[in-house]
Amino acid sequence: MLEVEGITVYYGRALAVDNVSLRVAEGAWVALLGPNGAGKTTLLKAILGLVPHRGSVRFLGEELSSLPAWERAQRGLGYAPEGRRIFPRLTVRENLLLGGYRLPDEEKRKALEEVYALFPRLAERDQQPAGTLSGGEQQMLSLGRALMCRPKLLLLDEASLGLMPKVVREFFQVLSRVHQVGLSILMVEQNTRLALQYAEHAYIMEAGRIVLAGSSAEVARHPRLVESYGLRVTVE
Amino acid sequence: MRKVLALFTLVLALALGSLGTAGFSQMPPIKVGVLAPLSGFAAADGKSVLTGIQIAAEEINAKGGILGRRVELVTYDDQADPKQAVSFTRRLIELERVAFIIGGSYSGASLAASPVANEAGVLFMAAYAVHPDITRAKPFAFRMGLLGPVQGRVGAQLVKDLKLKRVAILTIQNDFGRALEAGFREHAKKVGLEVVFAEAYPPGNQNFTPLLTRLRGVAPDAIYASGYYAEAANLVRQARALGLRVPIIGQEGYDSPKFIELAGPAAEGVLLTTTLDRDSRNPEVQGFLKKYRERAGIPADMVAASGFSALKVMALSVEKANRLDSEAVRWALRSLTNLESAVGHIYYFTEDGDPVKTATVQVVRNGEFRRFRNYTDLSLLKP
Amino acid sequence: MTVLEVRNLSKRFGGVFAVTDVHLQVQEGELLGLFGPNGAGKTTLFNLISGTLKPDSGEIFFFGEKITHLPPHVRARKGIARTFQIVQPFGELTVLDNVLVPLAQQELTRLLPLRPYDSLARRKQAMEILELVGLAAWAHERARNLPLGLLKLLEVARSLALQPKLLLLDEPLAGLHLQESEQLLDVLLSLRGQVTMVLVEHNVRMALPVCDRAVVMDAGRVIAEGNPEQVRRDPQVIQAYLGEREDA
Amino acid sequence: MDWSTLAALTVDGLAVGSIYALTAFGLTLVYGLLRVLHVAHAGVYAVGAYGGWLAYTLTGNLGGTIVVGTLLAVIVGVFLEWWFYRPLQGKPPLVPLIGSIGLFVAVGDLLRILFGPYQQSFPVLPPRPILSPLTLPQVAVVGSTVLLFLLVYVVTNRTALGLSWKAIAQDLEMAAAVGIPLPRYTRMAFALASGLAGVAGILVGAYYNQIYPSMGSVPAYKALAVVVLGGLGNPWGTVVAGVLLGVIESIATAFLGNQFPPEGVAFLAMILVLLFRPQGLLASRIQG
Amino acid sequence: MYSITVLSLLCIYAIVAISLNLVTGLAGQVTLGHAAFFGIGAYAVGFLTTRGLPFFLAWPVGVFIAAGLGLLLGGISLRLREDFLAIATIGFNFVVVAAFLYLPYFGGAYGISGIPRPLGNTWFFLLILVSTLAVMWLHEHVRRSDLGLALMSLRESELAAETLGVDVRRFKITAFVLGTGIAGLAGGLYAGYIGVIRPEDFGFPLSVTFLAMVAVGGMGTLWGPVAGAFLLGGFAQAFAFVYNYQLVLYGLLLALIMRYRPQGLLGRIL
Repeated sequence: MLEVEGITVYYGRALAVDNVSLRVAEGAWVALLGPNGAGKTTLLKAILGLVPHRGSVRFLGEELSSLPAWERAQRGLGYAPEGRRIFPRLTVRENLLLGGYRLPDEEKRKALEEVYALFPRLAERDQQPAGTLSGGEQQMLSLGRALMCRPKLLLLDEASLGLMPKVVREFFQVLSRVHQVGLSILMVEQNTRLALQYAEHAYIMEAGRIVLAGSSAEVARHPRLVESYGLRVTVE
Repeated sequence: MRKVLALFTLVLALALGSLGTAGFSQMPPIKVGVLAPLSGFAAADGKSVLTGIQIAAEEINAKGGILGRRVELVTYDDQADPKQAVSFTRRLIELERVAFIIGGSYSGASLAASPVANEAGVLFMAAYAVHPDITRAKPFAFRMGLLGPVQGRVGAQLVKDLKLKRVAILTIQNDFGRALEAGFREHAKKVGLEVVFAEAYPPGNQNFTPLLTRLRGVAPDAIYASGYYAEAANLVRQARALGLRVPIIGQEGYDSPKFIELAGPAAEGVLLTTTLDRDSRNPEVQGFLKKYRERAGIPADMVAASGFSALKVMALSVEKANRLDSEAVRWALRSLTNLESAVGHIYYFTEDGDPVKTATVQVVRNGEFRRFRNYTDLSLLKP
Repeated sequence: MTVLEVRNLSKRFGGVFAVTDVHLQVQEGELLGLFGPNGAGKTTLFNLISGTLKPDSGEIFFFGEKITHLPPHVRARKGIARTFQIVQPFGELTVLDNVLVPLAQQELTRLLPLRPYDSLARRKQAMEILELVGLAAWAHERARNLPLGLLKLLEVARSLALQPKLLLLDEPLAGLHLQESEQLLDVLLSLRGQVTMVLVEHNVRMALPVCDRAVVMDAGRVIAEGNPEQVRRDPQVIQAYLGEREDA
Repeated sequence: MDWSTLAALTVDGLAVGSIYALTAFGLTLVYGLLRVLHVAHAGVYAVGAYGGWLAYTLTGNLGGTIVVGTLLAVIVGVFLEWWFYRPLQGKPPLVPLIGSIGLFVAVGDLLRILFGPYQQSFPVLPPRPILSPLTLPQVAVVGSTVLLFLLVYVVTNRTALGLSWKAIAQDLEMAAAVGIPLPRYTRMAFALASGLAGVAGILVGAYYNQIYPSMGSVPAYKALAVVVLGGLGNPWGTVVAGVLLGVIESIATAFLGNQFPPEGVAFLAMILVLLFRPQGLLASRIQG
Repeated sequence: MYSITVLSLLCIYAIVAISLNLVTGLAGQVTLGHAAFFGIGAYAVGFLTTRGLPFFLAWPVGVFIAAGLGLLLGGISLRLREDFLAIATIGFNFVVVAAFLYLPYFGGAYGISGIPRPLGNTWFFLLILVSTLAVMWLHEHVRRSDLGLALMSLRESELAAETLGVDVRRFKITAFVLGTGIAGLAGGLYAGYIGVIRPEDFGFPLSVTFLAMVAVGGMGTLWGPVAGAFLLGGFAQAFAFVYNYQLVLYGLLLALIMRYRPQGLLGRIL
């Protein structure tokens, strides 16, 4: 459903993403792993059109690379960015409604109910400014906002960062529920173990390039995985 | 972009460098320099004064010009800015070689221009600027309008003659207003008026209700309020809306048909000290009023009349001197006496170059300026 | 001799602890590695040491002198230099002029330092530093025209020009290609022994082996400390990097 | 001073403050979205006034006056967004600021060239007392301001458009990522801002019965002060600040006169606010 | 004399533009209140010379007072950034103009007129010319000195500058003091040149003009501000032949240059 070909991103003179290609099949859950500074976030932003890039982004058979970010989003890309980036001075409800920006009112209301069903905590905080939520709640809001537009593909960036382990696990469980309903996922994740456990496919990025790709099981077994972080696999 | 810059430099260089050479026919026109604020905040007065001067030039040319030569106006827009006024004055003198300059601008610009002209020995006639220093100790600088303090005195005399005593002063916070206030206070003291309220307001002010509300509290017999017609219109409108029925006395700043238009019915009964007497039987005045209306489509104001008279008086002086030499013209001008101008009867010009002339009090009646009375008392009118 | 000592240092951002009760000692001449996954608080710790952030509690000593509340430029003059994770070049200045800024610090204490900034002696000094890091060929290029790898080298060069007693390196390798990383590491290794260094790095694989000692942080706390090989096999460290196991 | 005087002054201040609020609202809205100080906004205000006046002198129709003036202001405002501000996004704030001042000068002078330098009377609202101390112009100005801001409130708080503006102001990138078409929405913000400025221009012209080419000069900088007092980029803070400033000015002028330089005092206050409460005087209580 | 008159004013403008460039172009602190310091220099000279003090004694006093108030504004600048600083400097300008208007002894709305010119026309022009050259030299000298390097470093990145030993606060203030002092110097010359000064001559619009000169010419360079000063300062003279359209053209010029060449005519930055 998503085919990325030869994406290259420069920040000024600095090459951040170097000729990267990847694909996400319909209904798949793909993890994008690797050390910090490898260019994962930049790659997601390029797919969304938030940074200028070269290369092609095909989504559902349509070429997106010449479209501005908002038009790409309207094609069905949901995005939960690194650091949540919720609108802090808007209420929880307003944040979610913005997520469902392109839907007609009727649909929007339905989507809101669905998100609230998924995250009852958010429903309780309906009228609260989003900036006052806890870290975990903000992450849920960020995900909920991304789900509001009924995306066909969800792009998640470091969603578990800074959350308590229990909350991280809850988060993955919620994610797996929406995945089962038919949502495709491309996630950048530092919690490699959980990511590989849930995702079907994985890419490892290092220094702007993909260095390893395969099924999660293959990647998880591959020594390159741990090595990409500079660590050594220990015998347990 | 560099090309644009180069082009600009070229234009500037041409303007700076080409010293104009005038001699091309046997009877070259007499060039008259005009400085007026044609754009910027004072553009309205700039337009009026220029129109007045143009009418004077046409009139003069129709009668054969000055010394048999045609009058040609060279106009520059000084935006009422002293910096521009200085440069343009030099330009008029040196590049355009004008015979003399009519200063149709406000006090700031005229204050900067008159020393330059004076230094160069070129006559400078300020049409309506009120600042005393424009002419003070400058043999070649003259003025057509009433000095601010003189007009202030006339205002105080008017209050006295109306048999009113307690007076409130509202002053526009610039040289014009301050000059009027000084004259008014001086004479008020002399004739025993009581100033019960005094406030200033910034130029361009539109909302007078707060000040007037407090003013109403002291219940004066009259209000002496300086300002230009735009401010004045709001002032009288809001005063009347607040129920202040006492006489309001303005001055030449009010003297514009625009005042009546903007103030509407509230203008009725407002008195103003000025120099353009619409009811004068003097053909000079009536002729001007008629021509101005024909040309501009609106009735004339004091500023236009001052510009008109300034050029007429200069032309007269040149004719009298019978040559263009500044020194000679200056003496001719100084020796003019009992002259009927569009802006009053001029008795003579003082040593400083200021006119001693009649003042008129106009009143707004049925939407028109009408003569209320004229002041001809020399002890009052001498600077 | 202890160059730097950090005691009980804590810093919160809007209720969230970025650095929690951190103790740290850096010995003269050593190359200390500071590791940890994203969000561990390493950069915050650097900001606290270099003075661009003020701690909520705790103390910082530099050669035994308390510097907790000194402004950054005073710390810099005392010999604490740092590089930035997100490079901060003086973009419109040339590479050479970038290095001349710290070289001018002596002069900059005068009321009106009006001597030419590029005196021959100083240019020579700057060029030597640029030679050292391999940027000499770029000396007259505007900094903003340099690729990231060279900008990282420039950051190091600028820091060296302060003649620091302690050099804080914030992810110098992040975003670099292998070749660039190696070049930079070579430069750092050549300084070893001359300058005390603390190296924050995500690229554990490249950085860990060169360290004398390593400290690992996770979620604002120090979770491991020791020689590189110990740290590398520490299950707590691996767990911090790969994330918790579902069955844990 | 007695209560009725105070009431009269308050009403007067409310009328003046309403106009400040109408003008400054657009400025703050634009700043929130594009982070530029849109000085030419005061030019748009003058254009609105002239448009209204032209329609009034040609047709004598009050409704047409407002429609034409507002429409003209909107066209000019949206044009400026399209031609000037949008292409300069991302440039240092100084660049659009200087250009904007140039545009303001040009617009004012163009009005002079087209319509002459004289003040024009605009007698739509004769100063008739309605119910002491209220006069017709005061009621008209305050009334239409309240109505307009009710409308604006509905737009900003009850529609997707308003919500999107808030989102853009808080996080431009994320706003794009959720699918909000930025150019179209900032253009609509310019349309609203310019429309309000146009109405403000008409109201001022009618309230004081005069319009003139340089009528934007005072609002040009006064609105800046209002915007800062209200917290740069905080629309409702700006509205409150504008109305408050009007009332305080009115009462302070009445009691203290102009013994102290009014502008000097106002701007001194503004500097102090900037130094000690840069989020604006009212920022904590009123959420944008 | 006409050329000298125009050139004198353009040179005075150039001095102000260069002084503003020290603050805004080199140190990166945007100020929209520079006319206030120009005015302070002018008022000092106007006030003192009309009371009998020789120009050459009054002139340095003006420089000193302007620099002193520049110190104050520099202190304010430490707390404010970007738009907030720019707006605060606008406020500063209004406060200073109000002080000219309301403080006794400054002539109120009359301003001060009859300010004596210290030298003959030609000699005075030479004084202005020499001052301009001196300020140009100073600008270049500062730019090439440690001070200049420190100012540029804080413009480029305050964070990096302070961690490399540059006392950012002190150098921001230094930039303001230097820039405002030189503006005061230009103001003193202006008072002698024009002979009449009034509060409104030093208002916010003039500050805008000064900043526009720097921006239009190109920030951070020497010739940019000079070119800007000559272009905008000479505009009215060059386009006097279309006097009715002069102002609208001026406004459009500003807008067009910013729109199509945002770095200024001779600028490279951006």
